Amino acid sequence: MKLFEYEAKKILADKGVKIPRGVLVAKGEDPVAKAKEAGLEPPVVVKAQVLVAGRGKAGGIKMAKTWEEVAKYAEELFNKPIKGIVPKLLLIEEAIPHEAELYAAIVIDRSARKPVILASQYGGMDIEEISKEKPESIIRQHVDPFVGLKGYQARLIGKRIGLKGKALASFSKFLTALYEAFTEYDAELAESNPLALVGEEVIPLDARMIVDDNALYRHPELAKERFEESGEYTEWEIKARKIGLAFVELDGDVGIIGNGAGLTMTTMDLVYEYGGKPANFLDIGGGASAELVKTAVSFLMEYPKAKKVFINIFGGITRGDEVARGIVKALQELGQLPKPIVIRLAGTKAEEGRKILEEAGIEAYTDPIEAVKRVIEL
Amino acid sequence: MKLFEYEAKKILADKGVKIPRGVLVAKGEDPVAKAKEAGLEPPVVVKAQVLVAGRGKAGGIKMAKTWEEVAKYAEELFNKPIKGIVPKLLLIEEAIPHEAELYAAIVIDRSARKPVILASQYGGMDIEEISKEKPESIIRQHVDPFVGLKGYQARLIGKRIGLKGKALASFSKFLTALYEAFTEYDAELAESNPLALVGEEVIPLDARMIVDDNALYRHPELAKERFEESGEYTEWEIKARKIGLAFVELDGDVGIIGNGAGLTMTTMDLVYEYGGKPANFLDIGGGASAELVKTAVSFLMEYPKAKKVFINIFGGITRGDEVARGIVKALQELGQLPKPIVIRLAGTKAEEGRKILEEAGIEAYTDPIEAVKRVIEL
Amino acid sequence: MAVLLDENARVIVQGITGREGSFHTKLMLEYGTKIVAGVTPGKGGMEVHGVPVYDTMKEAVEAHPEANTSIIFVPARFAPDAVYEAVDAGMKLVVVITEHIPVHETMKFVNYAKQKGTIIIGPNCPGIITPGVAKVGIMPGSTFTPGPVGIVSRSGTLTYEIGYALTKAGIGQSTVIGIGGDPIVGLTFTEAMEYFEKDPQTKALVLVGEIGGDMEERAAKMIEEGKFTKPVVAFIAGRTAPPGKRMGHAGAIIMMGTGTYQGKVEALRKAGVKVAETPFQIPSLVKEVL
Amino acid sequence: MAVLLDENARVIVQGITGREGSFHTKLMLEYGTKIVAGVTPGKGGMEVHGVPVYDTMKEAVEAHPEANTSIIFVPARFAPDAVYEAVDAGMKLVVVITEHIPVHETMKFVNYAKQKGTIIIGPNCPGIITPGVAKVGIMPGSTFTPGPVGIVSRSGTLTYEIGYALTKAGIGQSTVIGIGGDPIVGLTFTEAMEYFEKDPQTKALVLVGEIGGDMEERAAKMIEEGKFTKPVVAFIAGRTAPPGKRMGHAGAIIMMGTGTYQGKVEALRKAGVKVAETPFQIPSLVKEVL
Repeated sequence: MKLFEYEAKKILADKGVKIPRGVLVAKGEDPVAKAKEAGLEPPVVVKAQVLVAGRGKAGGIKMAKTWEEVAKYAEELFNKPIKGIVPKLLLIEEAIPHEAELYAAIVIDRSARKPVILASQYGGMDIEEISKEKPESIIRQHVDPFVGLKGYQARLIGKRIGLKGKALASFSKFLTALYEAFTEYDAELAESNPLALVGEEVIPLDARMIVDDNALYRHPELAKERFEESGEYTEWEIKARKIGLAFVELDGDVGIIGNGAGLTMTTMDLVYEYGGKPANFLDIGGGASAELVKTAVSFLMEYPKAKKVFINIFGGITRGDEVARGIVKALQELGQLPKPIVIRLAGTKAEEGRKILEEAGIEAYTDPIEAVKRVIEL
Repeated sequence: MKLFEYEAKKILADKGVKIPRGVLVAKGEDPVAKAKEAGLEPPVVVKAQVLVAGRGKAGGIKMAKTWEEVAKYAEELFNKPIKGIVPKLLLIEEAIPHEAELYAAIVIDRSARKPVILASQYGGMDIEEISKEKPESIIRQHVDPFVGLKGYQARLIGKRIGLKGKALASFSKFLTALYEAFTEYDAELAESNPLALVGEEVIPLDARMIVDDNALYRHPELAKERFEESGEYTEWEIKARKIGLAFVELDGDVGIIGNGAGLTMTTMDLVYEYGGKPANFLDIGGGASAELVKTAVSFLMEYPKAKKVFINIFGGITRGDEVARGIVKALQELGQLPKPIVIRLAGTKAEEGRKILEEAGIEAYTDPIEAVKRVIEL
Repeated sequence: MAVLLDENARVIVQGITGREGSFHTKLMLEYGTKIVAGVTPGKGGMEVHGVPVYDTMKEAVEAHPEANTSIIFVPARFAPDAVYEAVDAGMKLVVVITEHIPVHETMKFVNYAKQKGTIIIGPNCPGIITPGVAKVGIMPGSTFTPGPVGIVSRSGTLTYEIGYALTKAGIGQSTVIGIGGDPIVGLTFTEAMEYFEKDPQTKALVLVGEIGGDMEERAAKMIEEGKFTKPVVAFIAGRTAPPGKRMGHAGAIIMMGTGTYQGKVEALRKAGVKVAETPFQIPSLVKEVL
Repeated sequence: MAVLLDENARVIVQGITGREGSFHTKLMLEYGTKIVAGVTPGKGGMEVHGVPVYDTMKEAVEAHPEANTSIIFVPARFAPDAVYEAVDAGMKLVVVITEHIPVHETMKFVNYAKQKGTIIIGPNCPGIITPGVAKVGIMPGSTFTPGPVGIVSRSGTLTYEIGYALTKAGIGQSTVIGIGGDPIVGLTFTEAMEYFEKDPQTKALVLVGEIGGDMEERAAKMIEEGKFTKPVVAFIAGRTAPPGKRMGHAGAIIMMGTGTYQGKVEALRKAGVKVAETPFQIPSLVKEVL
C-alpha cells in the first residue's frame, strides 16, 4: 500500500528528520487562511496529495509566489484530476531554496535477500532515468536485516555521493531515520526524491513509502485501504477487490479466469499467442469454493470489456467439481448466458466437473489449445 | 537506574500486558477519593513506591479490606520510612485473587554474552531463595540479541514451568512484551515477581526494571536520576554523585582514594589485610586532573566516617604531578590539615609529584605496604 | 537419486491440526511420504491420520530423532516463528507452504536459516516432490511420474500443468520443486540448479519463471558461465502482463523497469536455453534435448 | 612469540584526532607500535604525529591493506559503530578503550565480531601490550618488560601495579591483556587463556580478577578440567566490597548472590591456583611456580 507524501513525511519527522514546514488543506477549507495560520509565507509549494506516479509532471505540484496564487492553484488542483484522481488533500509547504537535489531510497533486493540502499547525487529525476543517464552515480549498499544499517555505512554512502562535513553527518542521520521507517513500517520502498541539500543540511522535499500489504495487520494506524484514492486501480479493479477477487484490468476483449497466478498469466499469454487479446487477469487461487467461482464468473459477465470468457482450470488443490458447480450456479442465477463462455477443465475431479457442466448443457474442454482456439474464433 | 514499580508496569501495559487496575496517589491527595475515582473497590493493595529491595517484607505493601483501611494504610505508609526511604507516591491497586505465583525475569548473562530468560513456577520468593530451595525449577533460555526472543522459545519456557492452553499463550505473550521492554529500555533486569496466574491469564502483580546507566542518554523520558528516592545511596553517596565522584560508603574509618576501580578496591583490601577498616571507596579514574583530585580530597576531609585518609596512586594515564598539585591545592584551601593523610605515589611522574608534595611539606611513600602500615598505625 | 528429497526424508508437519495441514498430511501419507510427527501448540497428545501430534518441535524431535524435514501449514502471522522453531530443531529442509507472510519476516528467517545450514523452500509455494518416492507439498501426486527431467518453478498450478504434459508425453521427472511466488524465497532458481547439476538422475531441467525480479536472468548467467551444464527448457509466464501490476503472486510485478518478460526471455535465449511460447510446447522441446 | 599481538601487528587508530586518541597514538608510536593509519570521520587528509588520517576504515584499509588491528578511542555513543566498521573492514583484532558503552550494544557487537572471526578486547579496558614488541593500549609502557609471564586482568591500574612489581622483581611478561571492567567483554579470561596455553613463551599466568560475574570461576573450571596446564597465580580485588554496590567498574558488582570474593577465591584455590592476599605477593608466588 502506498502512503501519501504527507504520511511518509510525518513518519520521517517523528524519527527526527527535519521536513519542510507545511500544512494540510482539505477541500472546502481556506488554503490561504490555513497557510497563514501555520506561519507560512509565499513563496510556497502547493502539492496535490495523490498516489499516482509522476505527479509533478502531470501538473500536481505548483509553486505559488503570492497568496493570490496559493488560492488560485489550490482551487485548480482540487478540481483537476491528476491521472484520473482528484486529490482530497493538498499539502502547502514552504519553498526551500537548495543547492542540489539528491536521491535516496531503500528497497528489498530479492537476490541478495536483504534491504539495499540506493543513493545518487542526481536526484530530481526518477530512478529509471538516473539508471539510464547516470548509472555509475547510483551507490548500492546492502544491509544485514538483523544488524540494521550501521552508521559508518550511511557515512560511506554519503561520501560516495559527494557529501562531506556537516552535510555528510546530516545525510547519514537522514538515512538512518529512513532505514528505521523502512523496517518499522514493513516497507517495500522508502524513498526521498528529491532530497534537497540546503546549506549543510539535507531536507526531503518529497517522500514516498510503499508498505507490504501482507504486513498491514501490524500497522492498524495505516490499515484503511485506499483503493479509490490511490490511482493504482481502475473502477473495475476496485469493485473486484471489494468482493475479494484478484483481478487486473487489461485492454482486450477475452475475459480470463484461471487458478493460480502462473496459470492465469499463462492463460492470458495463450490467448495472445493464438491471436486474441485478454480483457483481464482473474486468479481464483488454490482450492477455490463453488461460491468464489460463482462470484468470479458473475463478475466477468458484468465486466463490460470482456465480450467472451475463458475459464482455464488445472485442478490440484482446486477441485474440478467445485469449479463446475460454481459456474452452473452463476449461470442459473443470471437466468441465461449473457456472454459466450469456454471452459477447460483438467486435473483433480475434472471428469466429475465435466459431467456437472454437461448436465447443465455446458461443454468443457480437456485440451487447453483446443479451448483457446475456440475462444478466439467465437 | 532502578525504575519504580508503577513505571515498569506502565511500560508493560504499553506493550499490551494486562496489569492490575490501579491509581497513583501523592502525599496530600485523598487516597480514598482517588481510588474511588479510578473505579476501585476494596479489597485493594496499597503499595509504597520505593526502590529498596525487600519492600514487602519491610512493610511497604498493605492489603486494605475497607475504605477505612485504605485511608489508614496510606497515612501510615506516607509517614513510615521503608529501609530509610519515605515514599512520595503510593500505588493503590485492585487485589487480584490468583491460583499461583510464577517468576519471570530477563537479565544479561555475562558469560554467554546474551540475554537470558529465567522463569520458575515458584514465584513470590526472590530468585536467590528459589535458587536455594527449588533450583531445579528455574528454567533458563538464552536469546540471540540480533534475532530476539522467538515465540516458540517463550512457549517452551511456559510449558516447562507447567502452563498449558490459554495460560501458556498468555504467558508467552507476556514474556514477549517483557523482552521488548528489556531491549527497548536497555535494561539490565526486567522482572515480574510474582507473576500471578489468574484463571487462564497471567498478570504481573509486581514488576521491576533496572536500566543500564550508560544507556540513559537514549531514554530522556527516564533521565531524571533519583539518587535520593532510590534508597540505593546513602546521604554521602548522593553528595558525591552530585559532584561527579565515584564514591561508595563503607563502615570503617580509613578514607580511601585510588585511581582505577581495581586498584581502589585493592587499596581497601590492603587496609583490611593490615588490620584497618576502609571508610569508603573513591576512584578518581584514569587521567584525573588536579581539580578532580582536589575535589576528592576535600570531600573526604568533610566525610565524617573517614578519620584519616589514604591516597594510593599508581600513575599510568594518571600523572603523579597532577595528583600532587590537586592534593596541595585542597590542603591549601582548607588552610590546615583536618585529618591525617598518607600518600603513596608510583608510576608516571611520581618523582615530580613527590617533589611537589615535599615542597608543601607532605611526605609521600613509594612502597604501598609501608604506606598502608603507616595509615593503620596513625 | 533425486534432489533435496529422497527416501530418507522423515517429515514433521507443522500446523498439522489445521484444515490444510490435516488434509495434506493425508495426501502426503497416501503418496508414501514418511511423516513421523505433527506439531500444533496446545494440541500435543492428539493424533492426525495416525500421526502423533506434539506441542513443540523440541518434543517432536526428541520423540522422533530421525526427523530431518518439516512442512509448514501455519497461518502467516505465526509461520515465521514456526520456521525458526524448525531450523533450531535441526531440520535440514523446511518447506513453507504459507502465503501472505510479510516480506521483512521472510527476509529475516531466510537469512537465519542460511546461517544455520537449513534449506528453506518457499514461502507461498506448492513444495517439493520426488515422483514415486516422496512428496512434501500440496501438488497432486498423480500428475508426476519418475524420470529424468527436473522441474523448478515459481508457479504452482502451472507446474502441475507442465508436469502433467510431460507425464502424458512419456517423460518422467526426477524432482519437482515449486520455489514459491513471493519476492523473497528460501531457494532460488540458481540454488536449486546447483542441486540438479549434481544429481545423476536429472538429464534435463525445465525452468518455469514468471515476470518480476531477476531470478531467471541469474539462471541464464549461471548457464552462460558454464556452472549449469545440463540442457534447459524454459517457460516464462506473464508475456501479456502490464508493468506495475501485481499478477496474483506478490513477486510477480514489473517494477522500476526490471523483471520484464522480454528481458528474461532474451537472457535465457542468449544462454542457449530453449524458451517455449506455451507450456504445451515443453514436452517436445524436452524431447529434443534429452 | 607472544599472544594476539606480535611484530606483525599493523595498527589503525579509530578516533585518532581526539585528545585521548592523539595522545596515546604518540605513546604507542614511541613504544614501537606500527601504526599505519588513523580514522576520524570528517578529518580525512590530516596527519596526527605523522600518521595519515582517513574518513573511513574502508579508505584506510584500501590505502594500507597490511592493517590487521585497530584500537578505538571513539566516544561511547559512536564506539559500537566504530567496532562494526573495524570488523567489516577485516581487522583481526580490535581493542576498545572506550568506557560507558551501553551493555546491550556491547552484547551485540561482541556477538557480531565473533561470527565474523574478529577478536575484541574490551570495552572499558587498557588494551594489550607485548613488552618490547608492541603496545595497543594506554598502559604505561615502561612498567612492563619482556619475559615468561602472561597477565590477564579485569583491572587497568592494578595491572600496571602488578606488572611493575614483577618487573622490579626481575620477572618479565610475555603479553599483558587488560580485558576490561564491563559486565560484557569481547575477550574473557578463559578465551585469553586458550591463547596463553598455546604460546610457548608464556610459562606462567597471572590472573587479576575482581568481584562480579563468574569469569574467575570459569577460569578455575578450565584449569580443573586440564584445559589450561600452566601454573596460575591469581589476585582478586574487592574482598572488602559490599554486595549490591557497583565498585567503579560497571561489571564489579555482587548481584543476586553471585560474583563474591569468597566464591572466586575458593573456586581458584580448589583448582590449585595460588591466590595472593595482596598484589605485592604476586612476584614471590610467581617465582615459586616458574
